[in-house]
Parts: sequence; structure tokens; C-alpha cells
Amino acid sequence: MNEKQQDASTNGALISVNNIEVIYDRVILVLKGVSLEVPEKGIVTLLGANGAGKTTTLKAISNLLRAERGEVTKGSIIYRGERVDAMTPSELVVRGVTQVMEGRHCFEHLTVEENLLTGAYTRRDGRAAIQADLELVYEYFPRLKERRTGVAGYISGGEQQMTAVGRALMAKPTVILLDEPSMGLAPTLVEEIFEIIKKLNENEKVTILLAEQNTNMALRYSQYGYILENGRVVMDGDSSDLLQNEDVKEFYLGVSGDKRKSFRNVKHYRRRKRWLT
Amino acid sequence: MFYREVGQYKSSYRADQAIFPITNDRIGVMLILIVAFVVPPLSGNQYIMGPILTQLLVFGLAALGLNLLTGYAGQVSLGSGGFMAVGAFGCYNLVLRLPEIPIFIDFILAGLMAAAVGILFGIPSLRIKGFYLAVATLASQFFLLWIFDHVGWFTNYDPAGVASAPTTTLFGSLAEEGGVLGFLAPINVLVSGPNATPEAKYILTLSVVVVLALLAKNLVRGMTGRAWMAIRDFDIAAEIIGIRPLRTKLLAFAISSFYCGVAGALYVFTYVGNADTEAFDLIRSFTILFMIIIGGLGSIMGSFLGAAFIVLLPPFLNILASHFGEGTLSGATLANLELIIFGGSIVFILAVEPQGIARMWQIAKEKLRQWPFPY
Amino acid sequence: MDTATTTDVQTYETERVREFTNFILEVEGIFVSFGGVKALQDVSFTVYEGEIFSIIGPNGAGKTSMLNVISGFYKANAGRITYQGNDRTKASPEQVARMGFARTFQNIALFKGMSTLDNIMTGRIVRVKNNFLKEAFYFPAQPQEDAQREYVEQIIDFLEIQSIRKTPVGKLPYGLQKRVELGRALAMEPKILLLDEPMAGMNLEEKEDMARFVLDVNDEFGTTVVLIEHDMGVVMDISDHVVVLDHGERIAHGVPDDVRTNKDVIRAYLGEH
Amino acid sequence: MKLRNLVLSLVATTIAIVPFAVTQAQDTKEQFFPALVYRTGPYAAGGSGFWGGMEDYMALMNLRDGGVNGVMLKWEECETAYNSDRGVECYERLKNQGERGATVVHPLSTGITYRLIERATTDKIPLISMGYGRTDASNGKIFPWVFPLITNYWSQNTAKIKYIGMQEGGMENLKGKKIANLHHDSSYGKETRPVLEKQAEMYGFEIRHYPVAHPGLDQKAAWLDISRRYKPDWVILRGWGVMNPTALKEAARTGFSADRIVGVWWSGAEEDVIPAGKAADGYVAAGFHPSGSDFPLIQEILDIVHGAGKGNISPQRVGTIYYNRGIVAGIVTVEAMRTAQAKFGNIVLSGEEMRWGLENLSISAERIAELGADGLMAPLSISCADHEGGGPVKFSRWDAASKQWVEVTDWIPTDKSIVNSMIMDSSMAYASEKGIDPRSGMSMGSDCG
Amino acid sequence: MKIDPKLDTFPKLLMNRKILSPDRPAIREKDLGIWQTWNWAQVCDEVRSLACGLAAAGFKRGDKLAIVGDNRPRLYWGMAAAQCLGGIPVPLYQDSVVQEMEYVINHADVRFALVEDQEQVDKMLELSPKCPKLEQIYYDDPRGLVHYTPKNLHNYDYLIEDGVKFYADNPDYLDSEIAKGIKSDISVILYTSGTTGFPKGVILTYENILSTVNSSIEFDSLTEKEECLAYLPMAWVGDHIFSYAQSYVAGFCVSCPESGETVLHDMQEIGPTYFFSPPRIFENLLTTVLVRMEDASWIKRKMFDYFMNVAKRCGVNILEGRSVNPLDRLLYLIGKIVVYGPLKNTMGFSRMRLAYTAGEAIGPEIFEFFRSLGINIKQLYGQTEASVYITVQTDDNVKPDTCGPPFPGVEVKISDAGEILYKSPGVFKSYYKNPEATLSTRTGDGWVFTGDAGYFDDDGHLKIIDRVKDVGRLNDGTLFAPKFLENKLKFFPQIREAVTFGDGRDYVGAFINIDLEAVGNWAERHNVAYASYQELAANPQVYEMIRKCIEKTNRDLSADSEIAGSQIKRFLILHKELDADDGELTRTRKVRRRIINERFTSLIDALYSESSRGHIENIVTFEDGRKGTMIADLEIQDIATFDHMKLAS
Repeated sequence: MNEKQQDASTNGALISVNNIEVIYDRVILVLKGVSLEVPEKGIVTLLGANGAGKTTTLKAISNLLRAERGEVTKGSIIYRGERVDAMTPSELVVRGVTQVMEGRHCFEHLTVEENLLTGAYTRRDGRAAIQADLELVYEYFPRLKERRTGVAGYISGGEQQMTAVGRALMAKPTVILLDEPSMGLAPTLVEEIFEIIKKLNENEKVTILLAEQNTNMALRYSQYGYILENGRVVMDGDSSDLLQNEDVKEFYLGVSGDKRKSFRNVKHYRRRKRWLT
Repeated sequence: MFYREVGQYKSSYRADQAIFPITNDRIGVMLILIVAFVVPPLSGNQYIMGPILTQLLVFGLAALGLNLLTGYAGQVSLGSGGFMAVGAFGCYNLVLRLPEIPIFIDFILAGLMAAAVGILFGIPSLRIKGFYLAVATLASQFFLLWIFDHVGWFTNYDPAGVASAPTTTLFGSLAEEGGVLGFLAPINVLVSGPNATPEAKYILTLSVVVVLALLAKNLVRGMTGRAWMAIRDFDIAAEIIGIRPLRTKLLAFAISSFYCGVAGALYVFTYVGNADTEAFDLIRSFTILFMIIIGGLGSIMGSFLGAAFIVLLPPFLNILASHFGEGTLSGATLANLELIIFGGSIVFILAVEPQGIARMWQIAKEKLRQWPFPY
Repeated sequence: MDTATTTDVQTYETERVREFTNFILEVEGIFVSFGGVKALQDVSFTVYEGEIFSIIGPNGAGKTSMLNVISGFYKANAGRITYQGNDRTKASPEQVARMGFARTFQNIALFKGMSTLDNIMTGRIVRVKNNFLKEAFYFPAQPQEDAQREYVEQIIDFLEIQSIRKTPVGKLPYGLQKRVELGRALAMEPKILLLDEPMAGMNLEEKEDMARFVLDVNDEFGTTVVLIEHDMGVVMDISDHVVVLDHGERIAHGVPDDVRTNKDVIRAYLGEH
Repeated sequence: MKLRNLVLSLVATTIAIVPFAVTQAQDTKEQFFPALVYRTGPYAAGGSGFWGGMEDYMALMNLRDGGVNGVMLKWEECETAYNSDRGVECYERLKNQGERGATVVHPLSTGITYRLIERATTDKIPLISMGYGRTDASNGKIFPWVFPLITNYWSQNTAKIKYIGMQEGGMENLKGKKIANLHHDSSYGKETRPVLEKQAEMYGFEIRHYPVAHPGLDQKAAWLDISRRYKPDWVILRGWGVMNPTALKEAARTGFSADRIVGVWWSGAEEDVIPAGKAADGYVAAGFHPSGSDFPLIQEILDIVHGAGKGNISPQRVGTIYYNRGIVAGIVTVEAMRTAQAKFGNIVLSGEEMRWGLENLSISAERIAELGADGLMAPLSISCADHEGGGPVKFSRWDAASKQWVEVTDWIPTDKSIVNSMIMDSSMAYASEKGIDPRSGMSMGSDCG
Repeated sequence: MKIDPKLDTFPKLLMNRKILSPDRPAIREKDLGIWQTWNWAQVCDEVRSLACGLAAAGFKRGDKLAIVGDNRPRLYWGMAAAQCLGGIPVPLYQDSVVQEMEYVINHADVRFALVEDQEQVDKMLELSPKCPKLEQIYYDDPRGLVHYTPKNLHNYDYLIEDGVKFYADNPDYLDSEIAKGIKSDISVILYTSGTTGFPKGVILTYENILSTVNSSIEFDSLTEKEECLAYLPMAWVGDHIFSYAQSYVAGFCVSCPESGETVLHDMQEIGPTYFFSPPRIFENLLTTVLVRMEDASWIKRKMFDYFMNVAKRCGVNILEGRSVNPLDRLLYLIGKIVVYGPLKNTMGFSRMRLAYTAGEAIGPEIFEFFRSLGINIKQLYGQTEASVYITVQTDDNVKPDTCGPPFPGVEVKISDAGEILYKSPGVFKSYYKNPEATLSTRTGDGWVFTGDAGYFDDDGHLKIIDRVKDVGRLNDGTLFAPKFLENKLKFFPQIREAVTFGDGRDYVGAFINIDLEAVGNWAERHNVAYASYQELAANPQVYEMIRKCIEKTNRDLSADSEIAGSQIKRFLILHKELDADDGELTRTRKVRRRIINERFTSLIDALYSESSRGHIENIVTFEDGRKGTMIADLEIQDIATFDHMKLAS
């Protein structure tokens, strides 16, 4: 796997994160040297437990860390061959990097359409282009079209998630950093959202970096995956390989051998496997 | 660096929840208290005791009051000046009309009056929050001052509306020679009025403030404080765990006003010696709000640190300027320079540490505890 | 790392014997609407004392609305809620809390500025007799406070969150925050614990932990648990009874095995999944 | 801005803050004056103007005469920002400076004066509140250390009514007239309400009070009521700072003629009228001194002090109302010092000795002329019972075109008959509340009994 | 301290404590957020009830009580309770897998087991069908056990309840049972993990333990004021002596940490005055200190380096009371305020009066580091069979590379083959049900073979080289002491574990395990990306770093003619960490050479071939007990060696 990583740095990935360390509040070390590559037009997923550093990694890329008193203290983040560490989130949006935050974060007093239009805030290419993109978003999310005048605070969780993704699309992004799109959604909806993500990737050539808990979904729809644990990348590989990996099956998919373990029979002292230490 | 916490294990919850669980802190605070009680009176320096320390204590107490309400219970108020005025004029009238009562009981009664008024003006907090509540409390500020300005009784019909602290003794007139409590006469020192010594005034103020600060700390570390913080952090969640919102908020208003009221009484009796409503105007309310913002919301010590910053920095800069700038810059330029530096340091503090000086201190302490390690 | 699983550790497995006799909560014909939008329509179900009861359904089915009605946040337009045989339809959230209901929220409703310990301690407020004067003078209130602390420490121990006892909850990772919120609810010594998607956004390991805690709460404290959850695996494994909502209406109610095979449920909720 | 300087000054500050007992070894004799100035805040114009004049006068003494009878004058500024708490702080900071402590204190703020009365009494430092402060403190028997010199608010007010009476053609014509008292809603503003009411009773005019909340920018309602409903014959403007031009502008807007507005002397400076522009034309204000820089004394200051680059104010402001008030304060202070020196010798005076000087102060017309201040102030004589001196008041009209104050009256004496009894009542009430025994004997052989 | 000779068993000592110092703390446990404390009177009562409970359950004289779990007060009380009834506690390593436990429980004829929690209960239930003698299982922590139905499984509280009832009915029973105990009775059976074969049960009598413990208390002037942390496995003789036996005799308080992960933090809270630890704890601490200092600001780092130099220069002299020049003394004083004091504080060593390290050799640098900070750390050489003490360093004469002179009452001699033999009152009675082993270990006249090779230096201090059977010769006849070499290598913070080969070969070769924390930290600071241990271990820069370390070792070795020939010529960095679960290390982290020889044959062969790579496939065990296969292809590098003469010139 190390060869793969070395290759990636030479083949001009769209985003390459090199060994970054992130410290919150000047004292709490969250990422302890994370490196990853996102190839152009690819779907890459970050997997791992809560607190493993997935969200932090996304925020490090989109530079939203500072708002939460975090900072990248070591390493570098390169986007299209350019270091982006010092840019503001809005500069990044202009360059095509947009993040969809966990927990959806819609402007709840605005309507769905207004929410979508806020996504085009940084664009300077005129009303018509924006209108065209709005139609495009509705094409992908027909549900939103139905709800276009609904106030975002009162639509369902799935629709809010769609609104958030749609809003990101309105910025005409090259890359979308997507944090937990499946959170709190019913399985059918999760499937629907992932289908749309896949379509976006295929038709609009949007590169996607995804942080997910839903390992099964994420690996089915992505091409490459990284597993984070405790602020480090502990495993990476093609998604299809990861899906077949016994450890991933055991620890992330809940399949042991061929049998699914019952939640009833988990012992509370169960000691966990750790890849490191 | 100076922390040696090894061996400081807690074998009871009481020890674990002590105000200063670390022995070093405990010793430090004890030392500070001893120094505060002993050194200024021994130095005999009126300037240090009066305008510097007493002022700091009085406004620190007011800030503490507001911090209980705003920093802990999350209810923004711009009425602290008004509540101080209630305490000030209330205490003035008590002393004037009932000289038998010992002064510290007057302080408590004055605080209770302020608390009653606070409850009244806290009622809107059930329905409104944030800026809206601030505006509602602003009304209390205007209303209260208007009353004191226009009802002559409160100032004993003084033509200028000035309440001037009568001469009072610690235990009141009953403890004078020959009184019912005559046995207290030898220690019944003068604590206000022109003949009270600065030492007596200072020590009385310090004692009141130390006791009230301790009580406040006890409150905020107990269930009351937790209920306040719960309301502050997430009112819906607070309700769902059985906290009664109105009761909790009103209690915060009452106790906060109590503290402001006592601070107002101290202002008149042990600090300045007299006051009119100008002393408790809107600017005062804002100043107290600034104190807790700069000092640190939700921190007892922050209240005093913030008060120290607001109260002591301007004279310090002024003294600095008069030594440094003498002969080089005109008085006007220096005066404006002071303002610029003062304003600049506020911006600096809030930019470096939006959670105020108390948080800075906490971080510094954490660093010292970890010393020599960075984390 | 190329590894292969060959054997599994054998562990002692137990069978839980579940018998229920009394209803603790009866929900009858609940209607709720918001400005014309019907959130719940004639929903009824019953919860046995001591069971784990799940409410499931697709997004927008009205699950959270149902929980809000039970916890007193929403007032039902019609219908009745009976708790331990008494009508409590009109109780306010705070009254409901004092009756013995505790709940957690989908989006974590912790008090961010407080430590884990203090957050859980707030759960004890309903059980404390101290008044603020006693607290101000500390010593009168202290025995009570110690007793509360001891109770809370049992919960901390139970949830295995000793190491974050004094950490401000805002700094904790999501999974731990969920655990702290559960802790706060447990501190209220509830008769009924209402959990709104306790496993949302968790990975398998964390779900297993959470499931373990829910089971243990049910086992060790005998608390009735009412649960909203999306993960069918969890729901089917740990619930004693399940009610399925769709578009504000009840479409199934019964033991997991029956619900799993119910045609309406498969169509409405599970899809082809 | 050398680092060394900064360090030195920090050290100096520390020394200054901690023990004030530390005094520098002095070769020359220096009389120390605390300067409680305000150069910032809404009233900066008043503070800087007054202290500019006072300091210029003291500088003139030092530069021209080598001090007062060989005693150099020394002063130190402390910025109060017109804030009472800071005033107290400044007072406490400076009161023990100098060889024998502070000589006299000019708080230059009614609020600060109130805060300091008891402190100064305890510390035995004369408190000069020239034309402001607590009116009943004119009773030197009750307020032995407070000197509302020259003329107090109530006296001034009687002169004002006299002026209005003159305009109406005699005091008897005041009967039935309506006067509005537009005042700053503060202890300063409210001071004159009792005397106005008393005079209204005496002369049979009607008085109505219009308090204006600090800072006085919002007077719309008050003026609408005045001009449209009450329609008074005269308006007395008792404003301060920004309230004054606002009042004049509001008056113009509501159509009330400026020449029917009579201002007090804290409403009668250039800074009060210039911002009002044409609206202020014809407005009349009281004063216990005129403006202008034609006086020989002021010319001498421009020559010697400003000429040597040692001016304490920009030369453009020399001769303005506030500046001249500072000069008058300087004259009174220095003359009191001379009086005391005559008794105690040419030494650095203590506060008590200075008080003797003040209580025996008498400035004759000749002396005024001798000082080159003929017309700048009226003769003055103080006693231990009378701390005011009952000085007359002069009225000036603002000429907006030439931007100058034009004197419209000569010195109008105040009505002591009304004021004195009121002062007596008020001060005795104070004495009884405070348990003060009126002064019966005087140290150092005064005639107060 | 004079011990009453009538108090010849632990139960008697304990009952005497209740009279002697009833209110002094006896044991603490961090539980529910605070240090729950029991004084001697409470402990006495608790043990009494527990013993009565056991008696009620049919526990008889000579019965064995297995004790399994982390250091918990109730488990210690279980030991005392069993002893009260004339029974024998058999503590087991809590992290043993079921098969290991099954062997011991069967071998020791255990009838009763007192275990900590569900995890241990599960093991007991799993092994019980194969251990017919095991009758009753008691557990301390009921968590997760609500639905467990076995009839012979009971809560600790149930036992106490029965005990209270039993005591009410038979108030004199226990006292008479205690009185029956005599000094020659078996006190405890401790199973040694052993580097080969099945564990052996070492029988220690009260007399064995008490005689050494009494000497040790006198030797180190231990009093009831000591504070001690019980964190090492209860089945280990060290813990038994230090946390149980010495505490009962001297009356000091023992504190049980909250959990394995919180030991360091708990230690900081308690601040032990008396501390015992294998060297690796000290190694880990030093590594942590250095790693954390690397992240400190420039000024702090400079200050740290400067004052550590001062300490190096004069710290040990100051500790041992030798004369030091006044300037150094002053600098040391400043250093104490700004560096040493805070360091000791963060490590929990501030109150440390006496610390022992034993079990393995400690790196001289590590040893000196702690001594230079002013911590009185000493080395000790001991064995289970000797009730620990064989040789101990004295306070005033501590040398980093020896184990000190023989302990009072112990005779030590070196056999012709270089093996260390000793004889003492603490020498064990026999191995349980293993007369052959007893015979082969102890001679008829009481001398015990240690299996270690060593010699006395000129001062009469014992110096250990290696296990006798592990000391070998290279083909050219040069002495080859693998452990000696390995320890030298392990003194580098980057190297966690090393295994050397050379006996019967032409030159010395080495396997290296890097220290993930130290090297990982280095990698982060040098922007070296890695995703796993394996990847980091294979990194060329890491290889370069390790090569330099070995080179330095070689240079040191070349200074001594005796061993100059055993310099390391080739090495490789292993792709996995050696692990006790895989049997490669013992539970006390000693290398199991036989297993390694078997398992890494292909790599060893590669070391002694011309090849620059070695290939390996093997099975590993994960923490949860599952197994997996690992395949790796590792690089082998040559290292420079140095002539003995060259360095001398």
C-alpha cells in the first residue's frame, strides 16, 4: 500500500494532504500525521470511528478549523499544486472547494430555494448561469423542486441533507467535501442520496471526498478509501478491496465469517483490536 | 512550574469538589487574602485602599452579580446600574431612618430590596431572550433612575438628589456606649462618613466581598449553578430534565440583583461616601457588562479581573503617561493616547482570548501545571 | 496488512427471559398537526413496563413528533397518554420529567459549557431537595451533594466515561457526547427512557457499545426504554416490541419478527434493502 | 520611544503608585496644585479650556515673577474624563503630592465636587468650585473647606431673573410671565429649581421645568412642548456640553427666538454656540467674566508664556470663555495664596494656611487693574462665613456673524436676600443630617464665630 | 521495627493491625471518581466476613482459592481470607488466555475462584467443564452478569452476606482457624510464567515470606507511612511481596489504580513513596519525557537540556551525599525548581523515597537519569523461588550496571559454569506437584540454581550477564551474551525490542522492533508519512536511524576485549511487534528465543546468507484472541564493526 501512496503523489492528485497534524485549543492533538490523496473526478471516502479525525481532516482541507480554535501545525495541503493552508474558506470556495457540513446546517428560516441561492454567493457569472444551475440542482433533486418554497427548518432531514448538497453544488465546485451525508437518514434515503452523489460525480465530474460512518454505503459508492483511527490513517486501499478485507468486514461492517453478530451478544468488556500500539 | 500535585489525591467527593482542589491554589489564595487584609491597612496608603482597591472590590462585586446572571444563567441584562442604585438608595434610607441596625445587616437588606426589584424586572425573561431581554432590562435601568431622581424621599429631599452616606458604625447605634448592645462598643468602629478611617472602610468592603464571592462560588458549583448553566446552554434540554425555567431565571435575577444592590450600597458607604443617580447610569451598566465580557463570562474570578482591567487600567495609563510623556506631548494628546491604548488593549484581549482574562489565566495555569511539557 | 480471521473466542452466551405484564405507557389516538401539516394521525400503541420498545419509520414518519408528544413538548390536538394508569396528556415537559420520563435528543442537547460530570449532575436536579440558601452556605447542602455525586459516579462507571469526567462536553467526540447525554438521562432515575436515534452517526463499534448500554440499562435498572432508531439490525436485535410509523400513521405494531415480515413495513420503510 | 525610557517610566509609575509618601528632594520651594482635567469625553472643551487658562496663568507667574513671592507653582494633571469615580481617584492620587500636600483642588465638575466635599473636609484641603458645585456650601460655617467662589448657581439665577426683569422693563413686569427652565437632568441641572420656584412665588411669574436626559441630544419633545404648548416668554437654558447647541438648534427649528433664551455660564461658551451656527444668533448667556483676549494680562501671557513655547493650550483658544474662566480661577487662587503668604510668610503653604488665605481674600478693583485684568472680573471679598463672595454677573449676546460674545450688560449684582436664607436653610438641613456643628471658633485667629 | 515472633502468619498480622493501628489507611482503590479508603480495622472486618463466607461455602484447610483480576482490594482480601482458613491463595495472571488458566486451575486443584469481572467469569465458565475440581466462582463486579444462571456463580456480596450469618452462628470458628496457622504452613502458590514449558507452582511458606519481608523492612527502614501503588499483576511475586506481604507487616497503605490505562495518572495522584517496577516502566517514562520535550518550545527545550546536563554532572553526587562544588549545587537548586521538580511532579515521583527496579537490567542512561533527578532508584536481583530478595543495592553505593551485594541473610555463590546460586531463609519449599523440578532446582543442602550467569565485581556487587543457557560462543570462540547485547540495544529510545543471534555462528545478527511512539513522533516531525507499524518499520530512513544506533553499540562493544568480537554485523527490522499473545514474549516481556527461532527461521537464515532481503509468513494473534496470517518481505542491512585496537589508538 505504501507504493500506491507514493505513486499518487506523482500522478498529480487534485488534493493531496501530506502528513498534517492538527491541534485544537493549542493543546489537544487530534490529527497525528494524516496523508491522503484525492484524484481528480474521483470519489474517495474517509472511514473511521467518531473522533477518529474524519471531520477534522475535511475541515483542515476547507480551512474551517480556525473557527473552532484548531490549527494545522505540521504538514501541508495541496490543491491543484497550490498550497491552500493559508487561504480563507471563501477563497477556497472560489477555487472550487466546497464543504457540506455534518448535521446539514441549512439556514432554517430561509426557503429551500433561498438556501440553494446562498450557495451561489461567491459566483460572479451572472444571473442566468445561476438560474441554469438552480434548474440543474432541481433535476438532480426533484424532491427539492417540490419543496422549493418550503422553509428549510420544516422539511425532513433527508430533504435538508439534499438542500445542503444542492447548495454546495450552486457554488459550481470542483470538489465537494461531504461530511456524513447519511447521518440520521433512513436506509432508502441514504441509498437515494448516494445515488445522486454518484450521478453528480459521473455527469458533472465533481470530485468528492466523503467522510462516512456508513461503511457499507461509502465503500460501495467510492473508488478509494482511507480508514482513520485515533488521528492516523491505519489502512487504505481500493474500495472494492476494503469491502472484502476481513478486518473491515469484522470491525466496520459487522460481519464475522458469514454471520452477522447479534447486538445482544456483545460483551461490554470486549477488547478492541487496534491497528496501532 | 510551581505546581506540585503529586500526592494530592482525593478520598472524598467533598475534597474533589473543593473550590480550589489543588493545594498550591489553596495556599496561593490564602496568601492573597492575608496580604489583602493585612498589607494595605498596614501601609496606610489611602490611595491604594480607596480609589484603587475599594473601587475594584465594589465594581468587582457588581460585575460578579451580573456575571451570575449573564455568565452563568445566560440572561443578558443592562439593568445592573439600576439595581446598584436600588441597593445604594435603599441602604441610605435604611441607615438614615433605622440607625439601630448594624451596617452589614443594612447591606443585606439593601441587597434584598434590589433582589425584589430584580425579580420584578426578570419576569420578562421567561418569554424573551438575548438582545430583546437586554432591551427589557434597559427599561428597568431608566425606570429605577427616574424614580430616584424624581421622588425626593429617596434622597431625603436633597436639592441635588445626592445621597450622602451618614456616619455609621459597624454594629449600629444600639451597640454604642450604653446601648442595648453596649458590650460591642469597643469594636463598634466607624465604617462610613467623613471620620471613618480608610482602613475600616476597606476592611469592611473586603470582608463583604470575600464572603459574597465565596457564597457565589458555592452557588455556582452546586445544583443552583448547574441549573443556571443548563438554562444558559440549552434551555429546552434544561426543561426536559425537570428544571423549572421561570423559577431558575428569576432566582438568577434575584441573586444577581442582590449582589448589584450590595455593591451599590458599598459604593455609597465605603467607597465614595455619596452618590446621585448619575453614578448608576446606563454607562455604568454597560461598564459592568464590559467588565464581565473582558474578565470572562461564567467566572467568579473573571468578574474581578475584568473590574480590575476596566477600573485600574485607565489610571495606570494616566500615571504612566504623566511620567513618560511629561514635556514631550501635550496633555490632550496624552489623554487621547491613553484612550487609544485602553481601547486597543480591550480589542487585543478579546482578539487573543475571546473568553476573557479569566480564560487566559486558566490557560496559563494549565501550562504551568504541565511544565515543562507543552501539553 | 494481510490478515485472516481463523477462530473466534468462545464466550458464554445467555438467553434473556422476557415476560411483561403491566402497561406503563398507553398512547391512544394521538393527532398532531402543524399549520395544516398532519404530523401524527390517530397513533396508538402501548408500552409494557420493563421492555425495550422501538418506534421506527422512514424520515418524516412522525417518530420524533411522537417522542415530543410523549415528553410533553408538543401538545396533541387529540388523543390521550396514560402513564401508569393516570392520564397525563396535558403535562408540561418539566412535569413529565418529574414523573419519571427522561429523554435524549437526536442532535445532542448537552450543556456545552459544562463538564461531563456537571452535565450528568444536572440530571439529579429533579431528585434534589436543596435550596439555594443551603447551597450558598455549602455545608448544609453538602451531604446531599455528595450523595448525588455518588449516584452520578455510578452512572459514569456504568457508561465507562471515567476518563472524561472533568472534560467540557463541547470538546468530546460525538459518540462520547451521546453517551454523556444518556448518562444525564439516567441520572434522573427515569421509569421510562426515551431515546431519539441514539445510534445515529455511529460506526458499528460504537453502535455495539450503545446497544450494550441500552440493554444494560434495561437489565440492571429495569428501566423501560422507548427508542427511535434507523438501524434495523439494532432495532430487531434488542427490541421487545416495535411500532412502525409512516406518514404519521401507524402501519404495524408487534414483536420484531412479525414486524420484519409485515408487507406494509417492507414496502414503506425497508424498500428493497 | 526608546525602550529604556519605557522601562524607566514603568519603574517610575510603580514608584508613583505604591508609596506616595516618597517625595523628591527639592531645592526650590514649590506650591503644588492638582489638576483634575478632562481632555477626553463629551465635555473636553470645558476641561481643556479652563485648565489651559489656569495653567497659563500659573506659568506666567513662574516665568515672569519667578513664582509667587519666590514660591514656584507646580501642578500635575490627572485625567478624570469628567467621570466622578475617576475624579475621586485623581484626587486621592494627587492630594498628598508636593511638599505640603495639595494646596487647593478645582474639581471643575459638580459631580466630582459632591464626591469630594467630605474627603476634602477630612483632608483639610480647600475645594474651590468656582461657579459650580454645591450651592449651599457657600455657608462657610457648615462647609469650612468648600469655596463656591465668586458666585454660585443660586446667586447667578437671581441675576438672571434680574436680567429678564430688566428686559421686561422692571421686576414688577415679571408678574404673569411664563419662564421655562430647560435643564440637564442631573444634580447640576436640578440645583436651581428651588430658587426659581421661590422667585416665581416672589415675583409672580410662572415657572415650568424641562429636564433633559444626559447627554442632551434628545430635546425634540421638550422643545415642541415649550414652543407649541407652553409658549413661555423666556427660556432659561441650564445645559452642559452638547446639550447647549442642541437646545439652540431645536429652538430655532420650533421657532423659538434665540434672544428669548438666557443661558447659564456653563451654556455660554464659544463651544456651546458655534455648532448651532445661525440658530445661536442673539442668544444671551450669563458669565462672571467676559471673553476676549484684549486684556493686558492675557496679552502678557501670549507674549511671555506662549512666546516661550510654554503655552498650555492652542493660541487660537486664548481669550475664549473657558480660557478666561481659567485665568480668573488662576487670579483668585494666586491672590489667595498671596494673602496667606502675607500672614504665614513666603513659604510653601499647607491646605489650612491656604484656607485662611481664601477666607481673608479680598480682590479690589485696583488690584484687578494692577493685574492687567480690568473688566475681566469683578471685585471680590470672601469671609469665613461667606465662601461665595457674591460676585455680580455679566450678560453677553452671541453674534453669530462675527463669532463673538458681545457684552450686553454691566455687572449685575445678585440678590443675596433671597439666596442667603435659602443657603442657610439648606446647609443647616445638611448639618443636621450629618451631625455637623456649625463652626464656632476659628483656628489661627479668624473672626468666624 | 521489631516484629512479634508470635505473629507468624498473615492472618495473625492482620488481626494484630486492628489493634496496632486500626485507623490508619490500609488500602485504597480509585473507584467512582475518588480514592475509596479502608483502614485496617475495616479491612480486618471485611476479611473476617469474607473468610466466614468461604467457610460457610465449605472452604477447608488446604483448599486453594484462585484469584484472578486486576489489583482490587477485594481480591487482596480474598487472599487473606483464604489464609485465615488455612487455605492457599493461587493468584493467576489476569490476561492469561483460557487454556493457560485451565492448566493452572487443574494443576493447583483449585476448588474456589474469586475473580474480578465478567471477562474473568466468562473464562472460568468456559474452562469449568474441563476443571471438575473447580466448585464455586465468586465475582467482584456484577456488571453484565445479571442473566448468568450457573448455580455455582455468586456475587462477592453474597459471600459476605453468608459470612456475616456464619460469623453470628460461629463467632469463634474463625479465630480458632487463624490460631491453627503456623509459620511452616503454605502461604501462597505463585505460578511462574517460565520461559519454557508449563508454568511451575512455587510454594512459599509464611516463614519464607515473613523472614525476607522482615529483613527488607529493616533494610530499607519501611514504616507505616509509606505509600505504595499496586499495579503489577497479582500473580507476580513482586506484587505479592510489595503490595501484600510488606504492607501487612509494616502496616503501610497500598493503592489500587482505577484501571490499567490510568496507572500513570493515578500514580501522580497518589505520589508513592515506595515504588517497584520492571525497567520498562522507567524506560517508557523517559521516552515519554523526551518525546514530549521535543514538542516543547525552543526556550523550554534549551532550558531542559541545560539543566539535564547539570543533573548529569552533579545530580547523583548530590543524591548520594558526596561533595559537589557550590556553583553546581546552586545550579542544581535552580534546576530543581524549573526542571527536576516539575518533571518529578508530572511523573508522580515527587514523594518517592525509594524505588526498585528488577526483573531485567536497566539501561545505565535511564538509571542515571532518574537518580540524577534525585530519585533514589536502586536495582535488585530476585526470584520467585527466593521470595524475591537475592541481592540489593545499598543506598550509599549504587552502580548502574550491577545488582548490588547479597541481601542480609542470603548467601550467594557462582558455580564453575558461571551460574549464580543462592541460599536463604526465603527459599521456597518446593514446586507444587513437581518433585523433579524441585530436585533439579534446589540442591539437598539448600542451594538454588538461578539459571543466570554472572560474577561478583571487585566491590562484591553481583553483575548479571545473561541466562546461563543463553550464553553461547561464536564459531571463533568469542563470548556471546545475547541478552546483554539486546539490553544495550534497547537502551536506545527508538528500539523497543531486540533479539540477537550468534551462538554457533560466525557473527552476530539482530532483529529489531522499533518503538512506535518514539519513531512515530520522529516521523511526524520529519514529514515521513506512514500508515502502520509495518510501513514505518520498512522505511529506509528508519533503517538508517537504527543502523546508526547499532553502530554506536558496536563502538561501545569494541572497547571491551572480552566481547569486542560479538559486535553486530547484520540486522533487520521486524514487520511486527513481538507480542506475548503470540508467545514471542513472556507476560513480563522477556524474549522467548525458542519460539522466535521456530517462527522466524526464514528470517534468521536470511541474516546469515548473502541476501539483502528476507521473506516471512506467520500467524499472529489479535488482542481479542483471533488469529491471522502475516506475510512480509524485509530488508537486511550490514553494519560497520570496529577493531578493539582501533578505538584504543
